[in-house]
Amino acid sequence: MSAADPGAWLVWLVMSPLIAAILVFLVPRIAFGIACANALCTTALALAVLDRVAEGPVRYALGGWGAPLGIDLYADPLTGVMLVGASFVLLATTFYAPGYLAQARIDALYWPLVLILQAALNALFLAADIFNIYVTLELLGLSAVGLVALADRTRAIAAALRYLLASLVASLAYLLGVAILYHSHGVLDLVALADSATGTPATWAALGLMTTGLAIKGALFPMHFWLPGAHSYAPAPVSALLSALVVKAPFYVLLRLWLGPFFDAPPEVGDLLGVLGVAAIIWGSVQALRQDRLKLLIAYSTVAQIGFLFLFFPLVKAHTIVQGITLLMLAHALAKAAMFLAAGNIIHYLGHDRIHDLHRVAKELPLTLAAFGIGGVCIIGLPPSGNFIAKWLLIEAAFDSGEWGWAVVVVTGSLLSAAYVFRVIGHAFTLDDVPEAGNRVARPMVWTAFLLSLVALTLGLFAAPLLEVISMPVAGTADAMGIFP
Amino acid sequence: MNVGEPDARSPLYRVLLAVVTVSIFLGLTFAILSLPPDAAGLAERVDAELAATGVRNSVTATLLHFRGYDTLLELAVLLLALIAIRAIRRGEASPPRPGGEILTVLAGLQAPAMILVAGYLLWAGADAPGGAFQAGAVLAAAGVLLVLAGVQLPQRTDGLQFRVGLIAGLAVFVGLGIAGVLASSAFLDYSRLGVRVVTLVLEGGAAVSIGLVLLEMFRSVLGGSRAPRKASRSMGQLDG
Amino acid sequence: MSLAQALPLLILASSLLPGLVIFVLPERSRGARTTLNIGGAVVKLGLVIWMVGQSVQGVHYEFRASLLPGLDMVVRSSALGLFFVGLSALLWLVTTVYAIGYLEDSPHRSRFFGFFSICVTATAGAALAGNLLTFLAFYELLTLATYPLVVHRGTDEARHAGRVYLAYTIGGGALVTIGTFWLYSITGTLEFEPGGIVAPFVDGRARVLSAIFVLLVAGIGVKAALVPLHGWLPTAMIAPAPVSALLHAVAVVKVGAFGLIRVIFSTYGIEVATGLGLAQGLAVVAAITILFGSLRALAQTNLKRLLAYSTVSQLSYIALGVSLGVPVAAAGGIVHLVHQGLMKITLFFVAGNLAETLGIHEIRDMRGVGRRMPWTMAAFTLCAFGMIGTPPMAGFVTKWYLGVGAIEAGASWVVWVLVASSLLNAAYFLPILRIVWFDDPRGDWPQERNFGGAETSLMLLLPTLFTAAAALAVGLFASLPYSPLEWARLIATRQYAP
Amino acid sequence: MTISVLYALVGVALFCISLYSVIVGPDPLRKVLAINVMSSGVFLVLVSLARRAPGPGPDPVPHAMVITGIVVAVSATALAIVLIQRLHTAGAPTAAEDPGDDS
Repeated sequence: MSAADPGAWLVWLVMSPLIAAILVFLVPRIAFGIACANALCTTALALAVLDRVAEGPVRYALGGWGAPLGIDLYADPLTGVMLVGASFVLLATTFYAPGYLAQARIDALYWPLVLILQAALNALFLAADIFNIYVTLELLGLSAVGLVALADRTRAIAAALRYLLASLVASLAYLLGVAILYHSHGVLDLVALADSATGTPATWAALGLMTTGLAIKGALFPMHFWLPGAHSYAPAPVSALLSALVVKAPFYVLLRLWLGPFFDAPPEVGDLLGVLGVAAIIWGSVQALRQDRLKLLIAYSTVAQIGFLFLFFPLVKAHTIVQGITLLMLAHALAKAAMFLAAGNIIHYLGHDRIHDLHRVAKELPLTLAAFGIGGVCIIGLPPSGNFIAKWLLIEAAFDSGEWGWAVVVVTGSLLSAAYVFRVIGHAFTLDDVPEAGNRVARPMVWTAFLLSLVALTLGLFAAPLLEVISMPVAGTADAMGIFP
Repeated sequence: MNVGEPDARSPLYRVLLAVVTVSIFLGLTFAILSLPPDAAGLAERVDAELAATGVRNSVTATLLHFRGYDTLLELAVLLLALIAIRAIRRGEASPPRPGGEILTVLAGLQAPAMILVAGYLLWAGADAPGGAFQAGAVLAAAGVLLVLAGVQLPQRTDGLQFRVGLIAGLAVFVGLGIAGVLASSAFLDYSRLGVRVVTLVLEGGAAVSIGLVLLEMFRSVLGGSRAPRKASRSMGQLDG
Repeated sequence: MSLAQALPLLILASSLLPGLVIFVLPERSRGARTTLNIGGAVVKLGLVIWMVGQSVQGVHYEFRASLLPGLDMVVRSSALGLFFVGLSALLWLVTTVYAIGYLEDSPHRSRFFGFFSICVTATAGAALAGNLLTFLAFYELLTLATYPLVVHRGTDEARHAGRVYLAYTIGGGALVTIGTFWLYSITGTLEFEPGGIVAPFVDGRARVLSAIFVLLVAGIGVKAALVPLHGWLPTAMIAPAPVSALLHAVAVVKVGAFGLIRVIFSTYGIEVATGLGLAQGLAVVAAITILFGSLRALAQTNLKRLLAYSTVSQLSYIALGVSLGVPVAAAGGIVHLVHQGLMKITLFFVAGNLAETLGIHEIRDMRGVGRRMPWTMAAFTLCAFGMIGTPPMAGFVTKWYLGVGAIEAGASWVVWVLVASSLLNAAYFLPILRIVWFDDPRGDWPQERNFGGAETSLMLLLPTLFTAAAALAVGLFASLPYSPLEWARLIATRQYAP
Repeated sequence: MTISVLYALVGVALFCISLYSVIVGPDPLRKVLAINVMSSGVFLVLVSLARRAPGPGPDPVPHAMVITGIVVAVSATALAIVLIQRLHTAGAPTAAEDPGDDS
């Protein structure tokens, strides 16, 4: 296949990190070089795909069999945006990691693990077959657990185990749903399912099982219990990857299912998910306010932000909702990654992340604090951040569907996030500038965090063209996202 | 360490949970009973395309050809799990357990036979039930037997050859996939590579990897794996 | 990009870029920092003057960037916007000079001036904003950029003040945001138009539109310190004097007052606002605020707190003027943007001089200070009389126009409010003037610093005298062409043009 | 109700029972075992219902899925057990260990 064939790009998006992982596993010495090459290559590919899918979705039949017998790779604007976001965050962490790993004495097996994680992410975003999605989910979950456990400390190990068990139960619920769907419709391909899915008991059972499973993996309140530990005790670059990308993946699958086979799901289910989302926003924010460790605060903020994503389900039929949610996923990924990387710098410098002892940070690590602050401003959703546009679209959707209670929720949630973000920044502005210096923070670590936060902040200015791409034929119908080729 | 959030001991909680699970059961039962009595699924399509795969066993055909991509990813899962385990263990090694004289001898006699069986399963897999996974499992079993019997296996589990063995299955899949691309037009499309050969190579690579990885996992759990500490340190320096 | 598009951006950049550069400057490189500060301010003032000159000849400057389908970020030149941006550009230059003198050798100067410049950028942006969304964006940016200035001292007290400030302003921002969303969902546009944009949608939606109006005014009213949303202003007094000047005269409260004008004139349109009885409501709130602020000021013993409450009171003249619904009063309100700015900034400069030179914070310590610092206190006296509203000071002009307008509008009660507040102003300013000029100086000041011959550092004195003179001038020459008053009258009458 | 459906129901029963014990089970090892039983239940549902296909053999696709699923399950179990072992060797988190440090 020629490089011009967009289908080939899809394949390479999965294979490039996988091959890189194999090489790194065989010859550890070249790890960093390989990782950089892969990161740059996948970023280019992702951008190319995003550009291409603007003209319409791309399908690629692996092995030439074609769905429903074979497995297809599928990319539409939603996929494109996710791929681009993932590759950006991974690019940043790739340059960030070496300094951090060296200092925290973290095993170099980080590299193969993180490369497989990327392969799993891309494979999941490109998957169009519900069983294939199951395999990618497992690949993703196990690599994430391995990365968490790299922080070789008992708390981290415990968090990793808890994460693993939760994610296994979730996968099995999902798999049982797949089994029931397959045995009632005889196909695994999302499109074919969306065509043939009807309101049979089997479909609704599958809906329940798969949604629950994915909600556990996506840490929807009250199934978020595994997240704070896993995301806060992991090494900083891993925390960034988990909060920015990994936790979005199951939600992405939910999006696919609810825009496809489950599009006609009873609205009560959607409302229930929305209510849980609201609970997540409030609970997560309140917990974030009560933490005294920076990384735990950021982790709980992720719990809250996931709540915003789940406002998708009650508004699923609204006009601008898909654009809003997609943009929100991207914007949150960038901002949250920046915040975790900044937190990593602070820990690296101070040796701890107790919020009350953040003196000197404003003076000694201005760029890092700026990165955290800008990331926080994005999370709050102030203009011109991408989150602002995204929340604007959410509220618009709420007004369109006449249920503007959800709009109030969005604004309230933003206020709460402002509270915990500035709680941290306030502590960074303190008088006592103790002369004692902390560990020097390597330049790449500072700049990756800072630049990432700038990208997140200015995302809103580029939102218009992005939204042009995301907006698909008839919004509000099952092929709103162009699930149908 | 408790997956459930509230106190799992409180009887009320247990009762509630029991009610929930029972209702889940009832709901799923209803769903399953409502399934159509006979559903073809993809069986006919598989039979129709079977000839094109050069494999007579439809399960093997599905695994290696129709849904080969799944199999590829799942080999990645195996490898990944092993890498993660190594990263976690950082190689606390426990001494090889002393095995009884007779046990050692018998195991030494039995292992070759098992390896032979594995080979047969591999070959037969194309036409009859069997194939890479069964073969790999038997291989691993042979290894496990030897380990338990205290037979000294090569301990350098981080050597290059050994690692090549671990990744063989995945590498073969990816390699042949790309070869398929170059030869004809689609990733994982073997139609122009001589399907029979391809099938064997894939099965062989997969079997070796699966056997080795499973064995490695077992030894890790035993705490028997040596040297990863050294390995991880030698790796640890590279980006220091 | 043509000049017509570039100029508004240049005006923003002229303060933003220096600010960003200053952030990364090391503390000791004072020369570079000062050059950047002054340079940026001068360039901005120049650009603004030029833009004004061109606009008078009918040139229109606008930059537009699409943010969402059907929703743009717009910065453009409009009469009202230029009026405000001109004021802020001028006062920024003065305040910068003053701040350089004031913060001579305090820590974190780079950080301070960095955020200082961003504040002014946000103010200019809000002034030039072409639609409600853009205004909202800069409004929020202003909040964020001011926070580090409020907590600049880093003491617990300062951090507490910062928390209060954020609680009020972010909350207000949220209200404005909801209002904006809601309005957009009805009108489908947020552009600022002379006659307003909601007129076509009034029938049947009166109640909803009133609710939105309340949201917007309540949100913006936080920064405009309308009672009961004024709580943050006295607390924020903890900040250094230049910041107080910035908060009270140049940036924050001014953006609030300006926002109220925008909502009434450019979004709702005065007809609609009066038709729905909203303007009258605002007028009442403003009147209450005027009296309340003055009453609280009476009770203060700390100079800066007294000035803070006097700001609360004075600001509402603006809201009052624009909500009375007749051009004369509107002109009075709009021109008070300038008058209050000049007078109040002078008063805060004076407070700063006293603190820096003699360590005076409390009013009782000011006994006889007039002999120690005659020039400074002369400036203080001028502006105090201005606040009271004695001719020919600027404050008199405002109150005169407001009074005339009130009678035109048939709201004679307003006149009584004006009289009462003038009496109150006199009641809290005159005693100060008495002890300043006629009491014997106490022997020693808390911490006296000596500046050779001069009564204080010239960097502190000259800005004070300049603004005081300006406050006198705009009063004296109010009726000359191109005076702020004429300009304001032009703007006001335009609002009522058919 | 055919025999295959009966098997499927048994699978569902296994799923639910082990779900219960995953949640209440105090000991992580027991949770891991429960999860394995759970997966067996799911696999049982997959293969037994495949029998409903008309024609000579069962539908091969679910069988392929099950084989894949088994391999995944094995890997996950091994990982879980190693984590548990490590937890045991390390003992409970000590107060000295700062969640903030080096993470």
